[in-house]
Amino acid sequence: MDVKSLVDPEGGLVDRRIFADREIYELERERLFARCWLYLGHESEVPNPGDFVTAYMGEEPVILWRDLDGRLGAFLNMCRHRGNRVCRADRGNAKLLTCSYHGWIYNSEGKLVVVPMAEAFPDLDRQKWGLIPVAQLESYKGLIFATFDPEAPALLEYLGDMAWYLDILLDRREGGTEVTGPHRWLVDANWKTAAENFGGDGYHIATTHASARELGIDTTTSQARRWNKGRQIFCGNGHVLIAWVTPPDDAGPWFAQPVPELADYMRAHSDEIERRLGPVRARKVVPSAGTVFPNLSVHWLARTIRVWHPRGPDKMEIWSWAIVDKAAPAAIKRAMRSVSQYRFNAAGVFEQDDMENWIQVTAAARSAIARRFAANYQMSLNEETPETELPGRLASRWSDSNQLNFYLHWARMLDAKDWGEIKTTASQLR
Amino acid sequence: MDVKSLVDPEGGLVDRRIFADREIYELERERLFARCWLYLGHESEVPNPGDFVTAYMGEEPVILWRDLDGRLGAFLNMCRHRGNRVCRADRGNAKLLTCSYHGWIYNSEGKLVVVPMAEAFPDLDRQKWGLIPVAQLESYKGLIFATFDPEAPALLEYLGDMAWYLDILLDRREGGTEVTGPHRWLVDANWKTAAENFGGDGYHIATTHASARELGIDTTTSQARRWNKGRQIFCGNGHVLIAWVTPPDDAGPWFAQPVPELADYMRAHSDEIERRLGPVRARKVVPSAGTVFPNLSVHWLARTIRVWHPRGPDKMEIWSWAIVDKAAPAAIKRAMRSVSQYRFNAAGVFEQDDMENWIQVTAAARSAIARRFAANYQMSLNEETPETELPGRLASRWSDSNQLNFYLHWARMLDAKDWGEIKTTASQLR
Amino acid sequence: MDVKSLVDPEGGLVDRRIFADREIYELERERLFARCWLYLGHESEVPNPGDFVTAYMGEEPVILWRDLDGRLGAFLNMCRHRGNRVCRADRGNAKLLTCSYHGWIYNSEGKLVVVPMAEAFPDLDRQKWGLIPVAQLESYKGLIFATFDPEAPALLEYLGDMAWYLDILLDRREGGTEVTGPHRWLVDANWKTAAENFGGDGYHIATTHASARELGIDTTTSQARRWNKGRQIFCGNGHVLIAWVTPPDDAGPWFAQPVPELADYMRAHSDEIERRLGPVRARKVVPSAGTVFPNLSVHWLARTIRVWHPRGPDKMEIWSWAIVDKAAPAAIKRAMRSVSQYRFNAAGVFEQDDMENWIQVTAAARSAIARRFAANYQMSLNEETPETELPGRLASRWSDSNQLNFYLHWARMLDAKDWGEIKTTASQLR
Amino acid sequence: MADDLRRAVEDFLYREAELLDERRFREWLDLFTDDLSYFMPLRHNPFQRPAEISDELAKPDEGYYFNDNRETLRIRVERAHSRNAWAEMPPSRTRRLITNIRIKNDDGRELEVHSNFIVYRTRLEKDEDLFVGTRRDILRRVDGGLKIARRTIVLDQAVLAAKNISIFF
Amino acid sequence: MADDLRRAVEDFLYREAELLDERRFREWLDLFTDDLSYFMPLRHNPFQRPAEISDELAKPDEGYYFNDNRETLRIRVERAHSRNAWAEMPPSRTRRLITNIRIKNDDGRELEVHSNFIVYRTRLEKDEDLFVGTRRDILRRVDGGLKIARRTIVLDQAVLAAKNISIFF
Amino acid sequence: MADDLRRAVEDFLYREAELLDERRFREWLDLFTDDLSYFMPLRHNPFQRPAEISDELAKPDEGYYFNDNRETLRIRVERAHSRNAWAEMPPSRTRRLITNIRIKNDDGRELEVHSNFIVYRTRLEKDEDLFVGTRRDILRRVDGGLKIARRTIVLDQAVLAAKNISIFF
Ligand code: FES
Ligand code: FES
Ligand code: FES
Ligand SMILES: [Fe+3]
Ligand SMILES: [Fe+3]
Ligand SMILES: [Fe+3]
Repeated sequence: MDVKSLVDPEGGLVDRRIFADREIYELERERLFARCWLYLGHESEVPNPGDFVTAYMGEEPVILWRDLDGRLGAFLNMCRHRGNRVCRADRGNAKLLTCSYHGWIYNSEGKLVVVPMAEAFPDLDRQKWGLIPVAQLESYKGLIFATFDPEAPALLEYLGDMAWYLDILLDRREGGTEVTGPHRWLVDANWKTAAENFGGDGYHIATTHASARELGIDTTTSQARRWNKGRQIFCGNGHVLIAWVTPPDDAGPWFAQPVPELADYMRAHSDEIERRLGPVRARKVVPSAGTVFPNLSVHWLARTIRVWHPRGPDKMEIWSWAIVDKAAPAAIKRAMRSVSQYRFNAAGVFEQDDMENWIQVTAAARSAIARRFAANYQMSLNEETPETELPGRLASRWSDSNQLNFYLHWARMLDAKDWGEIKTTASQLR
Repeated sequence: MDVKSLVDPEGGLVDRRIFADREIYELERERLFARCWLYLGHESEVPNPGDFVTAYMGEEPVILWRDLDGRLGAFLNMCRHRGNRVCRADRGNAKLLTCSYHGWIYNSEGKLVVVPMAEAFPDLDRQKWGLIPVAQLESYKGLIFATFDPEAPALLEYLGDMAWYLDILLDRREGGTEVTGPHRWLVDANWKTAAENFGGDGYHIATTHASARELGIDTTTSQARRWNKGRQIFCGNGHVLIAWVTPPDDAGPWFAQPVPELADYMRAHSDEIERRLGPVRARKVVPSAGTVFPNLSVHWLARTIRVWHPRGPDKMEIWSWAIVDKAAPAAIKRAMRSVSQYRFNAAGVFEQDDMENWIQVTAAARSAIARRFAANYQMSLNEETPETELPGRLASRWSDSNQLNFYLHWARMLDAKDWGEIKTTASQLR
Repeated sequence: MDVKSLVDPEGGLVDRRIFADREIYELERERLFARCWLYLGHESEVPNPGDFVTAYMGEEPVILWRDLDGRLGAFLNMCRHRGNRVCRADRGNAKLLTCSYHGWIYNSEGKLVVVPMAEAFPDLDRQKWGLIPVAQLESYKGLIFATFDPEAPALLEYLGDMAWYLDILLDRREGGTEVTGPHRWLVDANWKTAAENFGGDGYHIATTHASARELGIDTTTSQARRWNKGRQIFCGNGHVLIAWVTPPDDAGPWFAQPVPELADYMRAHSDEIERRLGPVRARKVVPSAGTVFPNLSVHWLARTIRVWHPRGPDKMEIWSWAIVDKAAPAAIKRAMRSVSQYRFNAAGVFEQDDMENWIQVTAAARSAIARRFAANYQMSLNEETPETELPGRLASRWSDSNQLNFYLHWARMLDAKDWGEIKTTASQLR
Repeated sequence: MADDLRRAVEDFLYREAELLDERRFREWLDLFTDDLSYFMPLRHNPFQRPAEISDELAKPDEGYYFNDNRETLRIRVERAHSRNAWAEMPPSRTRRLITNIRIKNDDGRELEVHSNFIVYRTRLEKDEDLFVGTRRDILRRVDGGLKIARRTIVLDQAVLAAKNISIFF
Repeated sequence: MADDLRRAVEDFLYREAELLDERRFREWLDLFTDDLSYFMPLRHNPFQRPAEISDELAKPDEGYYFNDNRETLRIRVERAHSRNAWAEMPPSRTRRLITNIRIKNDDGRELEVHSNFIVYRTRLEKDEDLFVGTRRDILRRVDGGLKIARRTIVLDQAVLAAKNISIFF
Repeated sequence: MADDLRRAVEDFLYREAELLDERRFREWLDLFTDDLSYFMPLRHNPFQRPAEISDELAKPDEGYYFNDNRETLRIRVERAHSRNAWAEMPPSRTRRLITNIRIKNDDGRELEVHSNFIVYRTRLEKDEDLFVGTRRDILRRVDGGLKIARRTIVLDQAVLAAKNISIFF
């Protein structure tokens, strides 16, 4: 199939089949989720030797496990003998994991250390039969990523300019961040409907979340809404975000904070923040939401990070965490988690209203008639974006440029035979 | 696939795969449900400007909406922007429909009238981005039909001789008819098992509905059962019905009515009825059940109309309405609806017993062994059918001729590239 | 697809796709379940003329029916008219079965005996429209098998050496055996995970069923566990079992019995048993579990027989019976059934722990990454197996030889065009 | 006193559920008055936020699953005992969980009683259905006991997920 | 008086359910008499319309999920606390809804009590099962309290939809 | 006396459920005290066999669906009445089965009451969800009546099967 024909950036059109076809989905499994860097978990979830969490890379169950020497590793959650799942807990601390079927035992480095009746496996080379490790694993300021593809570029190269913006959430205070969660729930929608939404859809807020404004619980202050100037920013490699640029009156970066306590907290530590992030990121730009390609989304203001795990073409499993500054006092952490979870989780007063839209966009993609008509991605407010000090390619907040870049990169990934090809095509872009 | 080989009219054999194969089902979506005239609703459901009901054309969700000038329209229930469903209500009255995702607003003519942040869509031609209308929409005496195919013949031509018989239900009294409902329920059976059943299966009544006779709640009087002479009638274009022909003793058309009140009601208005329908339809012929190709079925005596919506090869969603003369007094309407719903709905004392048969016929079609043996459609009582005044091709009530004609037309539709071809082949038939 | 490449007996590797792929599953339906001898039921379930049970052959619903002359027959549970299921009961006694749709009636020989309105079927040859019988049906000492393939070898030839071992369960006492049940339940696992487990997996007991040992309710005495010498035995045609060989100290065959009452019972009737089975089978060998290819498994010690009915690549429906000596006194029958069901059924203290392993082995086979790594079947304790008086090919209990032979035969069956081919390749094996 | 009534109502409704689960349909019918009304309307999704739940329900004599009087209900009961009523051959295995029993009114002659229900039905090999909703009963005092004079059953589904309704509520 | 008993029975059954939902299995076992019988038969689809529900149930000592005495039940309880019983590692999360409690008999020494149940089980990430049926208990008065002397559990399914039964009813 | 209390608690919880099923959310909010706490934590699969159910629950102020005070709960209630809160336009059709009501404590001022629930939700054409769990309430005596001072809702699922939670428990 000619994947690239599914996305028409000039016409601002996207073929609905990308949200419904099994064939495209299988291609995603092989060429996106088996090749990209995917978010696994946060260092604060596995602080001590032996700590583990079970997670997913797309549909692949994995164990994120800190070994007894403190090194992080990630392995397919599958016993190498017959293929039973070795770990059925969501999290815990373990020196060893024992398979419940025949008792093979693996250590925290994934090594196969015990084989009952070993004498019956004369030729078994244990080195070859350890848990299947990911090809690469790296952390970026607390966020742990992994990929199954040894040829994937280094994480920092992969993140590109997105790292610069992630710092604004991850690197404000000494000690970085910590998370609670995850919230996990199932939604009958294609994972991309959510990834695209967080990656650039400032447009839906006024309608989808009208009740939040009506009731004064927006993720941004009325001040920010009045200012109403924002940017779509494309960071390359499919990474996209939207950000506020602080008003000329220099209201300060907190101008967008949803609740006063948090604005006060930011003011109180503005020196440290500026020291760490520098003037532009400390005062000039306030990211709201974004997507680290392909399926990690971040909300800087609502302080949530979440993964849209694919579960077939028309289903996803959402994993969502609240993220706070580790150095913050307990009361502020509480406030941050409350801001986050009150707004964003299955019961969040914001997020409640998002699901149904994505479900129906996905349903429409199954319609024999509807798919004769491409979806509209033609928003493009012609607005100056002079913030030259901001990395990435800027567009007006009122644009579908991010979404189109996201899907262009998506098409490139599905089309490319290997990472070599991807890098070339990707570089052409900037 | 050679669809035509699935139906053998001479041998009276039908290949079970037509009830189970995904490939055949997808062909049905493209060549039947995207091309045929499909029943959408009844005018009495949307009497006033702004009234709408949401309905389906096969698996396609549509809005049947009377515009503010009183004209009927039907549109895919999908926002043209990203594809969200625009209307989630079953029915109501609206001047405008607002999409819950980004707030695009459509009026009752399907026109896109409001685009929030319109300035961000410099090149958007609103004319091009209205709700997707059906290709054609027409009413026949209260019944509203639509098709997605601009080349489909006019509704009257499509209905052919079936219209003549439909009048006997629809056009008895001044003012026509009105409906209540719909009953909606899900059954794990292929939609054709039901369509063929209503289209000609007088044979199953004595067995499947034995309890109804046992308990004296048949859809026909014992008089009709004693008379026991009926006709299968094929009206062309796949339309089929079964009808009683009144006995020589000229018992009158009411001889078949399930309950006395309704026979009395008919007698009381026999003049008006004869004036409208003429002598043959007023006295000579009493249709019982039939199917308007492909998936609208009618029961003249039980006064129900229903659509068998496909939901995959082995699932259907039934929508069923009770239909009564608008001019009838309240008590008679009540009696008619009671006759109808007491017998026909998910809890109907008749219909309860039908489902399981259709479910199992569908299940058998999935069996690797069973599909080596074709289904039997060989009933053909050699009985004179001299009623030359009746349009259509007649056969004995004790025949599978209707079913075979139904499937022959079905195969033609699936086989034909376009309506041109269909018309030719269809005309060959009569 | 090259089925044979999925199983590598030399390397001791099996491709996970055999547990997950729809394509392979469809091949199994056509080439395994439509050709092999499959277990239908036990003669004690249908002792009298007219007795029937409904059963399955793979996914095909069948009626096992003893006709009025006492002969056993088996028929597809499908009416030949339109395909409705003719019998919806699990068991009973009937002279005739009436189809609930149009009333066709079949007798216990499967003959079509009544067609309502027969005069409307002028050319119907009733001989041709009886229930579809299996191609062959035979009993082996109470166990009733059937096949849809007329070319399948006779049952005894098919069972090969397995019959010799089955006798040890079926032919101990005058009058043979009788069953109670079936337990039926659904498990999201591929049927082969269970068939392979019962066919040779002595390895999993120490781990999976550790709690049984901990609590002293093993299927074997501590004596047997101490002895710990057992054999894998391959009987050809895919049939496999594991057996204890009684210790030199000649503890007697009862040494392995799970509870004393049953050992005492065996001792009490050892003469009759030896008379019937001969010295080797009466004293020397004690089978524990095995699989009659493809999906009938037997547990001699827990006295259960069960069928792993396929329900798609990743689902099975288990039917399990307790089997006891008909000649045993009521108290012993009670004890045997209790030993059996307390350990083996959905609530059995053993079987409870098996399901989850098989479910996860099946799930892993769907994983895009996991299937890049074959499953390990490399167990092969190099242990002398001098029991020359035992038929079949012996290997150590601590081996995967049975499993590999099972899958080799499985691959042959899927690969072979017809039984001729199968017999040749199979014979090559021994 | 209030307690006795409460207990009597609970016993009555539990007893009724038991008769249905044990398929003693004729005895069940005897729990109704001769002038019984047995009504189960259709429910739908309205466009405007409904002021009352009843705005989502079909009007009397319009769309309903049941709208029975004693005679029509009697015929249903006879069907449930008939060998010819295939929908219940073999019969459904049902279980009724009756909860949240509320006595809303008592005019001395009749009580208004509301209760919530889950009716679980399993049939044949694997059929499973859950019917969930609430019932509004008018219970009449009849020589020392209670009888059901009017029952309105509100099923919460807009689209019935079951292939049919061949049981009672 | 009748009320006290009714309340006592309700409290007893609710308490019992709580112990199970909180996985205090040994305390739960203490609610049974030493001569307990704990029986859960198979259920099937008969060919003839059954006169009694019991015609659909397997006979005692034939096909059953449970047919336990104190000792065999004790072993199950110990399994539930064992680290080696994989079926419950990690443990199921269960919730018991006990309704329609009916005291059918009271001979002064023992009560016959019937109750309906939905046992909801969720486990691991997404496993979900509903077990629905009725229980017929013989409760015995033992020094001022109640104990379960006999329990018969009627599960309504003919084919169990769950992968296993590793919990209690 | 004990009986009166028991009856009062049952009536209170049934009344509460009714208000929610009838979407009278503002009246429902009035059943809470001003210092209310409304908490519904996340639940997970632990690695070690947990000593207490609470070991499977997220700690207060960590992971939760609800952690509301009167003001935040009030806003949710207002949303439920707003035409702009799409998650409930059209509104869910819910049914609450409240069972196993247990009065665990009574210090004269406040009661601790536990109850199990199934909340059935159906919405639009075919959406169906079952929410199952238990509630631990602190009910306070306020001028002759009861009010909910603290509610902890334990949902049994580790992965929520529903697309969202736009209703109350
Ligand atoms: S599958 Fe893990 S030890 Fe065998
Ligand atoms: S999808 Fe309808 S406005 Fe965007
Ligand atoms: S299907 Fe059996 S008689 Fe017609
Ligand atoms: Fe949103
Ligand atoms: Fe019918
Ligand atoms: Fe096992």
